[in-house]
Amino acid sequence: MIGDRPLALVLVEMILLVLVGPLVTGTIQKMKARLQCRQGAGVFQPYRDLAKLFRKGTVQADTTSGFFWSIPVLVLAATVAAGALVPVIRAGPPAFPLGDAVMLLGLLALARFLTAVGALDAGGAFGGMGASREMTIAPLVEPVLMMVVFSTAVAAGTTELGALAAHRGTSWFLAWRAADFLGFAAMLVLLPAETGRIPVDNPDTHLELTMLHEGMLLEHSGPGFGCMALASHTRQIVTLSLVSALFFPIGPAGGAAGLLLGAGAFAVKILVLATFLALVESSYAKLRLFRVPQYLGVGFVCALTALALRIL
Amino acid sequence: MESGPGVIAACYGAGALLSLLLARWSGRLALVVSHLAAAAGAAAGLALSLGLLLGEPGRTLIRPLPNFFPFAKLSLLIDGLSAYFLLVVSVVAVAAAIYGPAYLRAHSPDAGSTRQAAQGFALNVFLGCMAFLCCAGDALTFLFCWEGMTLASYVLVVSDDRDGENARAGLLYMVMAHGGTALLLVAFLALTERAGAFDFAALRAAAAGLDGPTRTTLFFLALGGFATKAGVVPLHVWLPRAHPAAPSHVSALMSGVMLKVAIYGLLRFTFDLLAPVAGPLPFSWGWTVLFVGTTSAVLGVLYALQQHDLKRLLAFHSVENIGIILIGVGLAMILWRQSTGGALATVALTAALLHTVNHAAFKGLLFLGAGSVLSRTHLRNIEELGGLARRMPWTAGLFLLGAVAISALPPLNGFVSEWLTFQALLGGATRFHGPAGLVIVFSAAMLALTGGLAAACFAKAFGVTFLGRPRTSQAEHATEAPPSMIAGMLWLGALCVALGVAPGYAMRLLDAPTAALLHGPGASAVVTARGPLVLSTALTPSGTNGTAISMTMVAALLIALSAIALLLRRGVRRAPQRVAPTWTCGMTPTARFDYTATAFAKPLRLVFAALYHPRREVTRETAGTPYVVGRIHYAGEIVDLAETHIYHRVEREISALSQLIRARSTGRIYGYIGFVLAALFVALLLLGVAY
Amino acid sequence: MAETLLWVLPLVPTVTALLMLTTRDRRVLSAIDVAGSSVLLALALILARDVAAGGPRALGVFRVDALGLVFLLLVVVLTLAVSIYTVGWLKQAVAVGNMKAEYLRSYFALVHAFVATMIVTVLADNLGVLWIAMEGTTITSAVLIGYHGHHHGLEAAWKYIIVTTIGISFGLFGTVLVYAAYAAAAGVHGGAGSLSWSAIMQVAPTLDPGIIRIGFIFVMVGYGTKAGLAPMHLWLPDAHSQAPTPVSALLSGVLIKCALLGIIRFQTIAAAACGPAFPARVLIVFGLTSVVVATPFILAQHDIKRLLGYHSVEHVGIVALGLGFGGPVGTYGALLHVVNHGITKALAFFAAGKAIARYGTRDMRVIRGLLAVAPIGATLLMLAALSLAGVPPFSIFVSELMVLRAGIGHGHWLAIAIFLAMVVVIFAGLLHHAGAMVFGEPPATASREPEAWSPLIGMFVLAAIMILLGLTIPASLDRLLQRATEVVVG
Amino acid sequence: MSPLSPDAVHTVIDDLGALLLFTMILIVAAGQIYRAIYSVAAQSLLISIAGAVLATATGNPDLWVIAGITLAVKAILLPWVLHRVVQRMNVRREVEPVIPIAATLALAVAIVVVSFQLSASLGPVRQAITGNALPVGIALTLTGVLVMATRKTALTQMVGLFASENGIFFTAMAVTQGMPLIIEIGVILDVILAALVMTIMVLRVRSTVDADIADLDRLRG
Repeated sequence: MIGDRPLALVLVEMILLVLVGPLVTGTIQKMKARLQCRQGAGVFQPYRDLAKLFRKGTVQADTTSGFFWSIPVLVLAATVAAGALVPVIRAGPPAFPLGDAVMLLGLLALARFLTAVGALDAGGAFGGMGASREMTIAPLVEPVLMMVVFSTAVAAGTTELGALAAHRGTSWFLAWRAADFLGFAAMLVLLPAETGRIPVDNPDTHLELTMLHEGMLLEHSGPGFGCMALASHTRQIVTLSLVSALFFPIGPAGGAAGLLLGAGAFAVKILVLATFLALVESSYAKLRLFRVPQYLGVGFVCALTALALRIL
Repeated sequence: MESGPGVIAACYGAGALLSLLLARWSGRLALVVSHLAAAAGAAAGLALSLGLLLGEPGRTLIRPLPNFFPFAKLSLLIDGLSAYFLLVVSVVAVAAAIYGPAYLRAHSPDAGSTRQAAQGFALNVFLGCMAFLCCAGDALTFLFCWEGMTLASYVLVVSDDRDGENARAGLLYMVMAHGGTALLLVAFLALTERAGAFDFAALRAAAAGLDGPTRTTLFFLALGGFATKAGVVPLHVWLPRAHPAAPSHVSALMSGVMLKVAIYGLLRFTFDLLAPVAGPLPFSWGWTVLFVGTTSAVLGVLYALQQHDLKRLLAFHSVENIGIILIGVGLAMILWRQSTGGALATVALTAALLHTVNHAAFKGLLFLGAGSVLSRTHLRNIEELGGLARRMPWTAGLFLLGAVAISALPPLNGFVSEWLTFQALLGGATRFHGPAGLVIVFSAAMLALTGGLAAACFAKAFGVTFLGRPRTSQAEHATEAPPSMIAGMLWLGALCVALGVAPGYAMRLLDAPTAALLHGPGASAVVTARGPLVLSTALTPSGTNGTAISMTMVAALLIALSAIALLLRRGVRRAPQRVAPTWTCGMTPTARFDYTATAFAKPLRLVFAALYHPRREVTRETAGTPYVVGRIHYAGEIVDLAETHIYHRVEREISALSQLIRARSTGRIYGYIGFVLAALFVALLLLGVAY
Repeated sequence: MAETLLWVLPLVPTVTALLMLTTRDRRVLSAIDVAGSSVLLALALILARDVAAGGPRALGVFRVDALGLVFLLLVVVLTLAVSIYTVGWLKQAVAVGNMKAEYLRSYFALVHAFVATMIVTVLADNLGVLWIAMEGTTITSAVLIGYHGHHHGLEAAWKYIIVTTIGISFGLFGTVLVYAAYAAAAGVHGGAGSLSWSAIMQVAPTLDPGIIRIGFIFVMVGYGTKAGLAPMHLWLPDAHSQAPTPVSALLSGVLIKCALLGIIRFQTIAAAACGPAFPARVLIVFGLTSVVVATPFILAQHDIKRLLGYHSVEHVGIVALGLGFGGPVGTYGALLHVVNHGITKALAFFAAGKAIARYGTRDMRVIRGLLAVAPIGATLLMLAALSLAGVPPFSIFVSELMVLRAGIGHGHWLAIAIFLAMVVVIFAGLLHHAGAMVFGEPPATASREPEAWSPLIGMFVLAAIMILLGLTIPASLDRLLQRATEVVVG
Repeated sequence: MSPLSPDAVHTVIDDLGALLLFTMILIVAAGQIYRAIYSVAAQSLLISIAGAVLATATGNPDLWVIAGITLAVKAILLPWVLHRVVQRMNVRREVEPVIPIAATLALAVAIVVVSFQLSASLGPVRQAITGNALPVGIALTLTGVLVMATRKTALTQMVGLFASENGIFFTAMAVTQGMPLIIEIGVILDVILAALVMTIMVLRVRSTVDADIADLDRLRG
């Protein structure tokens, strides 16, 4: 089975994701601001923040071990590598196989694991609290994600995202069945959890009552924090791309026109999902930590029903 | 290769004997020599198994043994499956043998020479029994090695006794193991008595004539026996007590290898001996195994999460990983069809077998790492550790490596086997419609949950043990482990990396066992059909579509990206670096600011409260008035459901009943006479007349 | 030569016993003891060689075949081990005051008289002589059980002598019935016939099955009482716990086996007369009862010697099960179990005796941390416990395996299930007790003097046999057991 | 060859058997130890008579010997010893039953019924056996043990033991018309020896702790 996406295209797509990632965050922030009747910062504000961070010096906690320094490097690498596994502008399996949905989830989990370990390194209560909560939510999210992936993979017989996308084809909007709706619903429930947003997490504050992800980054500073921030942006766009690859991919089309069409479609899809996130963030309150399992339970039931519909 | 088994036996035998002999002069010498012999035996095992696995396919080494017992012909039979498990045994044995002497010296410097002799002796017997268990060609050799393995590990568990706790752990272990052996005895003897001989070929022939219900009964007997040894929930209660009690390198062997030997037994008994000649395995077998595997995986990791004893935590993770292996085995049983060969069954079995060696590698590594910490601090409670990464960087790094591997995170080996398991589950889900398919998918979800929880658990274990500030003076004054211990860990760490980054090359080793058991294509024909760099599975019935990944490419990508990220991390310009205390809202940070393991695991403890039945007890010492609190004592514990609801109850009932019966006996002689008379009377009535 | 030996063998311990009455010196007594036992062993080995070469030998009321030889060898080997053990044990016991120096000669004389009666039991061909010798063992050993003279010992001795006398009077009744059937079948009247087992066996298939059935039940209950089968076993833990340790070893190791030999002799007759199913059923019922009944008492036991006593009940039950499951495998296993249990139980009593001497009590709640005060003795105790519990590579595992094989081979599933469940529970209990004694911190009262050599030698010999028989069955022993099995199952 | 016809022997033995059962009932019902001893002596006397009858009938001289020994040992010697012991020990003369004597009697009746039922089930063999000797023998043996199981004092237990042995002797004589002489003599010697050892024990315990040996119950469980 020779794939449709040459290695060069895969790498280009990956770089594209990294480059566009902060923009998505910026867009969501801007939309949130507008929804809250604020002016808000520009959509390119995350780029400015990153640029500033990479120029700054670092303040490192005196208790940290040698691992702490390298954590941002590894987290960023793992997250970006996950970006290489999602089809962005063209469906179909890659020419040389890299990884599938399971690998993608694995790489994201690796990044999360390393972040949590880094958070514990400084020996402060905030990092520990953030790590503990993050590692509580993550195991609950992962099975549901896996079931969502399976709900589409069972039909296609593969977990390779490009192949999944190709299997769904260009006319996906005609072929959607009840199972797909439910699976998509489950995915929408999971999205805030996976991207660290309300109602599961609040990316805007460092208050100890709310923080999960941000708490873990507290002791990072300068370029290290820049790497972690970039990783967060990338992770967000990779998750959104995963949703689009699973549920509304664009089919394989050759030539430059096809690529352009794919890029355009990608932009639209991400924008739609970003708008969804912004809407949710603006209209819901942050849940208590121990309400989160219940919230995820909704996703679990949706995913299970989707699977049941697919298999029975 | 012909002399391989002899060499292995000679090495272990010499190690055992020399340990006893040399201990009269010097316990340390005995320890070193016995471990060296064990290393030699393990190396011989490695050579023999690799030779067989990489040699001509389908080769089987059969060696008759001396006629120890007149009623049974004993023999060794080393085929692909045997060789593979011999490989697993030997791989960890090498590390343990290198690691052992320095560990024992550091951990218990005051040990007398008797204890050292016993430890050296038992270690060699333990390893020898495991090696020859895998190579057994008849039921009697199998059972003897099985029990020898148990006994030797029991000796090792109780050898390190301080407060009687180990003796209790050992007792529970032996009793459970004995119960399991009783089941195995029945299962094997039912075949041997039918066959009139003990060798596996005869058993196979005898099993061919069994009817369905008997066959299934025997399977469940054997499953019970092997599951007890493998520590499957709810038969696991001995495991988290016994494994931590042993010296750490023995814990590594018990958790990493001994449990796998049970898996070997299950595979051998089910696929090789008991499987019906034609047609699939009975419906109930595979589903049961899948179910108990899933349960073990989830409950194992959940209980592990709440442990604060480092070795106990690792032991519970063995329960989890055995569960994952059994998921693969169960799937293989479900999917195997003699007629279609079942490429998918091959994937499932490959996943199980690969996870076997993977778990051996990373669990061995983790136990050795825990042993390094233990030998330096004499502490097993991770709440009392902390900050060791700065003091023991090698140990910490290798432990982290093992933690990543066991959490099934790419690019290490744990991920590879879990990926294969997922693929097999997906394939199963595509084949079985209806509830069966849903069960399989549910199993996949549980597997994902397991992986996530394992990551949480090891973030806790690694973070609290090695990071932050030391919480006790022992932790503060810890120093790095000696080189020989590091070397033992490095060997296993390298294996974790190699099996993770280039698993395709290991698939050849799996060819022989998978082909031998399933009579189908070997592992490499299915999984690495697209070359060793790519792992692929053909999952749709037509075999066209499939999933492919390349661990090697991903690893390369990760390295390249890390290099780029490293540049970013250094910053655009050389900005100043400053060291400052951790931010604690303006207070002076001390070790008490560190997040404890209890606190770390608390959210999950509350989420899964239904399974834990957590209990907590908080007492306040107040200074006169309730508003001034002097001290707060907090004690919390969780309850192992199986332990309290099954084992404690059974134990209580049995001992209460025994006490009652014993108290009933009066010691009056007329009672004695009455019983004799009654016995005669009843016997005459029942047996004399009724006949 | 061999025929002469049949008379000489019981005579040797008798002579030794008489010889012992002539001196009061402990050293001389011990020397005679060991020498007499050694001579006995040597003669028995010569006899064994002769029989192996030339088949069964008979002389008058005595006859030795392979079956008897198995038991004979067990008796003489254990006698020698006991003699060696006694040397050091006695020294200590006299020093502590447990044994009075002036009565030593009667003790030794009684032990050898006891051995003589057991040898007669084993060699008897005449079922009447078998009975007489069996009652003789009761009388001699009853005196030995009460030897310490305190009222616990006398209580045990009284229970022992009364209950076993009742038991063997039932045995006599059974013998009478068998003789009646024989007399009827052979057409002899009055005392003209003989009670010779080999003669009865020749006409056994023609014997009246009804009367043999009743006779066998009487014998089973009767000799079963002596063998310690439940529910007739109640005297056993009392007697075995109160006797001096070497005597306990002989009681548990050999005496109950001699009673089993009686049962086996009658089993063969019954099997020939009524078909093998009938005695098999009786044996399985009693065997299973023994295994089940012993269990709670083993679990909830505090007295180490009573524990071992109850354990003998269990193992006699296993032998009965093996005989009941029958066939060549079951019988072979049962006979092997007789040997294995004899050796192991003697070792266990020896090791327990040393522990008791060290702590001054039989209460297992006090005996703690033996490994710290007496590492070798503790190791041997642990080995014996593991072996008794049926763990390989010790001998009992092999014979239990054979018994299991027979049970499974003949499809006694229910019996196997109960048996295995009880074995596992007993294993738990035994290992619990042994582990508690061996490990942990010893109390300050425990004696820490170095371990004496002679008990150790006695124990080493037994432990070596125990492990050897666990790892292999030597060809000579195998041949002997095969022949003995043939005697039983034909 | 014999002065008595087989039928006559049957009748005599049956009658003797009935008398033996009667003495057995006396032993069971005895409220005082002396009565029990006298009853067992009477029982032994009846057995030696039975021996004499059978000896006459079969012409087997061994039976004469056995009848004589039984008379000497069991009808005279042992009762006398027991009598002396009771006198010397100066114990309470009442037997101390474990269960009411009426219940013991009921059990004895049950034993007799079962014994007869058991031998009735034998069928053809009964032809070879002299009259009702077998059920009577079984009943005597079991009832003797029943007495032991329901009495608390050592001496009553010894009485029960002798009664039980009497049952066996009766069976041996009546059913087989005599066992080989040497065996019978050995059996009797054993009985004497056992009685001797028991008596010594009883006296020893009485002299050291002043208790009945059969009443000790410190060893239990």
